[in-house]
Amino acid sequence: MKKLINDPRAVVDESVEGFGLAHADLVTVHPEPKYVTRRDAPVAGKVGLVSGGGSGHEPLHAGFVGLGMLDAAVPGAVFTSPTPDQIIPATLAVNSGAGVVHIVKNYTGDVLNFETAAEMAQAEGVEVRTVLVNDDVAVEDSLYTAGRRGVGGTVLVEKIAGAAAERGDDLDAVAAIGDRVNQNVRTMGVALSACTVPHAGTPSFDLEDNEMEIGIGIHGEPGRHRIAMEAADAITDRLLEPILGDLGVASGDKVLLFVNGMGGTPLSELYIVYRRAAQVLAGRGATVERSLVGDYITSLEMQGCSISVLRLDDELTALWDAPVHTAALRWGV
Amino acid sequence: MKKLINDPRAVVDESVEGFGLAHADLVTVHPEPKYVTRRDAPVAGKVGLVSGGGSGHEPLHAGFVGLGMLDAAVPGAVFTSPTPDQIIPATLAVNSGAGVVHIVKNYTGDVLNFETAAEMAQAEGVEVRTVLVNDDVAVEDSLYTAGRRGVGGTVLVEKIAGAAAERGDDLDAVAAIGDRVNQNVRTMGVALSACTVPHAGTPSFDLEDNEMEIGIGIHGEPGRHRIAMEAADAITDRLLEPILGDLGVASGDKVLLFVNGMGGTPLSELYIVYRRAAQVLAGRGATVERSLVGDYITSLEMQGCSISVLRLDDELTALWDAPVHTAALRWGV
Amino acid sequence: MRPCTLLPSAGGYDVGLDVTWAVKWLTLSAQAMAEHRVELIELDRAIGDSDHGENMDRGFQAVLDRLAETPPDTPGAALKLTAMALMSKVGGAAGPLYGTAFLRAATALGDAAYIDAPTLAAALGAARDGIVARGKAESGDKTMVDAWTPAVDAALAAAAGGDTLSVLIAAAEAAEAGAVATDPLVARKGRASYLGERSAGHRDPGAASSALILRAAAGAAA
Amino acid sequence: MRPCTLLPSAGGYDVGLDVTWAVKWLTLSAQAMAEHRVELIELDRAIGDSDHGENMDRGFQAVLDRLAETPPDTPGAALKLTAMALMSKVGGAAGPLYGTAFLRAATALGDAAYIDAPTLAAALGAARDGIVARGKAESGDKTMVDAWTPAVDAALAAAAGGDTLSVLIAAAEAAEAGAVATDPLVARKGRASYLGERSAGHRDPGAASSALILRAAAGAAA
Ligand SMILES: Nc1ncnc2c1ncn2[C@@H]1O[C@H](COP(=O)(O)OP(=O)(O)O)[C@@H](O)[C@H]1O
Ligand SMILES: Nc1ncnc2c1ncn2[C@@H]1O[C@H](COP(=O)(O)OP(=O)(O)O)[C@@H](O)[C@H]1O
Ligand SMILES: [Mg+2]
Ligand SMILES: [Mg+2]
Ligand SMILES: [Mg+2]
Ligand SMILES: [Mg+2]
Repeated sequence: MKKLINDPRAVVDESVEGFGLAHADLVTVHPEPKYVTRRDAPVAGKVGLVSGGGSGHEPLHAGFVGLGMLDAAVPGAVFTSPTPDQIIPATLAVNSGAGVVHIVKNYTGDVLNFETAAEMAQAEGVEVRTVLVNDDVAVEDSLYTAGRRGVGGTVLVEKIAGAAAERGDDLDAVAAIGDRVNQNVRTMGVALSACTVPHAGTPSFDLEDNEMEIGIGIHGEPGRHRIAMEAADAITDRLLEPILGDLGVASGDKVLLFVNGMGGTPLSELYIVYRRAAQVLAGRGATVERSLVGDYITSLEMQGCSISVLRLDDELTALWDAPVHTAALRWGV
Repeated sequence: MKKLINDPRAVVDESVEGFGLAHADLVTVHPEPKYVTRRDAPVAGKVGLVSGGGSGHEPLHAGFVGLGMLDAAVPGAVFTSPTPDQIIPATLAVNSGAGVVHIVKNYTGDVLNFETAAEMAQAEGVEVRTVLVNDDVAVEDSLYTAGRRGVGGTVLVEKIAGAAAERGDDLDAVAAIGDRVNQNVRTMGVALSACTVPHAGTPSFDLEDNEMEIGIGIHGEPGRHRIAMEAADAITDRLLEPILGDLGVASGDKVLLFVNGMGGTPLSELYIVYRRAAQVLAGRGATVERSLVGDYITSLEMQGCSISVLRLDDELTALWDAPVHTAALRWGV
Repeated sequence: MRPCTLLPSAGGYDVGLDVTWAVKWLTLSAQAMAEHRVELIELDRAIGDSDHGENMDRGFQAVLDRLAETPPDTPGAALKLTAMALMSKVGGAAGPLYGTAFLRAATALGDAAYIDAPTLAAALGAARDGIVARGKAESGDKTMVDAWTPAVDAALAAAAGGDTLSVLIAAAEAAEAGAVATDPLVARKGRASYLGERSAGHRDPGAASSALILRAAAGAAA
Repeated sequence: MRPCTLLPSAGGYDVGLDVTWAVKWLTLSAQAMAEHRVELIELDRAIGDSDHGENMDRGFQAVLDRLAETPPDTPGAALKLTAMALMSKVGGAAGPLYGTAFLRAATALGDAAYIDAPTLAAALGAARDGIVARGKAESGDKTMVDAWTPAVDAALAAAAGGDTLSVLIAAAEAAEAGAVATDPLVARKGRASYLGERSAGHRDPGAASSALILRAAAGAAA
């Protein structure tokens, strides 16, 4: 394991501290219990947005704290969901009285910890709604599993729900927009290599030189199928097929196409995947109205990518286009 | 070698095509000879800015084409500088009559190819100035080498000279600003792993599990020294020392601190490096006025980072803050 | 270690368990998590995300810290403190599940200074019920429930005619067997469920840590 | 292969080189680049950026394409076309250097249909001078100049008393020896110079490709 770190157990502390130093104009870092708030939180009259999860997915979530997106991010240990004693003060800190939406990726740990925190925040008088993100089509038999995971779609939910909150939507409306994004987005990922959790020191799984993991999540867990390496176009088709099928993308649909790097893949390769995905979508008669290409929800230094397709309507497009000013996503301001 | 690619020889073509599809609102891709221009080029009355170099450093340079930065980018083969027959039409395409500045990283290949192109463009009636970027303090005996390389500082030169061009500076003024940035920036890099050029198929150098290369460039070439791995803070100190010494950073100086990932390093690790670098600068009495953290000038999937320090003055700060709208850098618009 | 008061139990007179036992249990649990940290990480690496050993180790170190800061008076207080420490330091799925388990057990024990065998078995049952209430897993889903449910069954059976030590030994043995029995199962809850059939052939990390904790409980009483 | 016209040379009558030789030279060069592509990449991997073999192969394939599209009439035209193809397809340091070399050689040959030994040696000298003019490398800097300079010296010496074939053989042998002699050198120009002392112990890739090209020239005349 070779990493630019000091003590493996200090990784999250030091990284979040560095993040706070680099973006002091945008965020405040609260060290103990650890959470990150928008500098001007709570914003009067605005619904607060809180997300969080294990660390190791940077820039998610702290990189999305700021105007038009999250009010607070709660980083857990690497790949470990945060605890209620972090989530509760983060929730209280961003509540202006208009209530708080928790954006939770569907993993048992995240769900349980946010559930507890929501109950306790409610007990303190904060109205909380939860948007559960579960966009991962790689999980097939969701009846017999913990359900579909929250992956790439999370970034889109955070951006669009964040824009709804920023324009002044009330608590239920913000949560409803978040749910709508979640219902209209599907994601699937591939890993060409595993990643190494600092405290573990060994790769999260072993892959032969000619193998890849199809249907990975974002925690370095193995995927659903392990198959022989293929060319980028074939891999892209393999990821896109279940997405388009499950989402029921039809001719005339307008979509946002999001090609996300897992952390160790050159940007140039993401554009090769994007190219093919755009071609396939065009072949189905869908119009790619908006695009996002880059490392936004990662698994440490894992090589690989995920593709997300979000079906757009005019309101979602307008909310996507609305100004955002965070460390990792910025436009219109 | 595992990559999200199709034919190794089609990597640049397909990647740039995908880039063009994803950012059709910003750029036009000219396929043969290959170059990328700002969509609204040439901008009437504005000095044109052209940069280019080998591919494999994405988002550099095409990711920096757009308002307030480059007018054209000329991508060569992977790690191979582009040829005059690409640079010349790119130069002509962005010349509005106000002349064109070539921003050239100091490598023999880039220098020779841009030199030829500049001569021939001049012969076609375009006034060309060249800003040579050579910010790499890892190259020590520059009298006995091809001179210091252009590395991380290139991004800062392109942003700031781009802002000068956008505000209407004339040809000589834009070139002078570019030179001033170059004179005030120093960079040093480290690799924890090599990268693999697609057509080569084997890593660019071999590193043991406990080794790192100090003083690498951006082409997967070995660095100046190979030493045992260290903690992030020690590595940061090792990179920063020659930068601060060479630049002569003094108490009271205002600087921009740029921690750049080489492609395969998690963002969280870059913030660990940033944290230490910011502490060291504060210890010297320097003020970090502006920050940039992320993968901006990369070496494919190499693990590692570079640190750049730019000494700011009020004008450079204002130009840094000026609006920019490119695929990889965007603010104020 | 043994308290000076003897309590009645179904099988005659039993040496009851007190706060000293509880503290020793938690101390031995913390030792077990530290010792088996890498093993639990490895189990989680195979079918999860490589953090279970790290999380449990961090959590029980926090338990030790809090035990030192504010020494509890009763077994129930010790377990409540443990619940709070685990809830706020473990994170992931295991944090809330173990947190709830210890909280329910603490509630079952109330303020009692001494615990007899039936109370002990009932507290273990409450812990298991808490895990099921939070996590909704059934037996055979390849989770920590597959260690806890046989442990509780064995504890209840032992409590009918035995002392607290025999309850804890029965629970530990059953939990260990339950953990081993997760090996062939296909996971239906938690992170391992994403692997589908590929989760078979590996031991569930939470079941393994549960067995360690119950073995520590027996060790503390021995 | 041999033209029917005999030209005078210093040593008597020589079979001069014509456009057929030039085309064959370039064809053999292209073959050599394809065959030695991996070897040149490996040399460049050691002290550079792993692209020299790929660049030269791509460049000479482009030369073949252009030779097929617009067959040249004279040796000079063939070399000029080569210069243009290399300049626009090779990139990197080698592209402009080889481009200039072939352009200067073409200029030295002018419109001549046949080339005698002194003209040939002078053309090789012009190529070398072009490389030096563009790249500013001196002998011993561990660059392609270390293949070209001994080659030109040997060619000039051979031309004084020999035919074109002996000029080319002398040039090829000297270039090969020159390339080998770069092994111990510390690079002072080009990308390898960044390595400082660490560049010693490796052959310069550009010197190696130069030797291959000059060997192809001799092969085409044999
Ligand atoms: N729904 C559930 N019910 C009971 N136990 C569960 C459930 N989900 C997960 N677990 C237990 O949690 C363990 C994983 O814990 P841990 O690795 O710390 O959390 P995470 O999966 O969030 O990384 C599993 O091995 C399993 O025993
Ligand atoms: N200044 C120079 N003068 C002469 N030859 C040079 C010079 N710089 C580099 N070279 C030659 O170019 C070769 C490298 O070519 P290539 O790998 O294609 O380009 P790059 O270094 O740009 O990747 C070196 O091996 C050396 O022979
Ligand atoms: Mg976890
Ligand atoms: Mg090169
Ligand atoms: Mg886990
Ligand atoms: Mg090279």
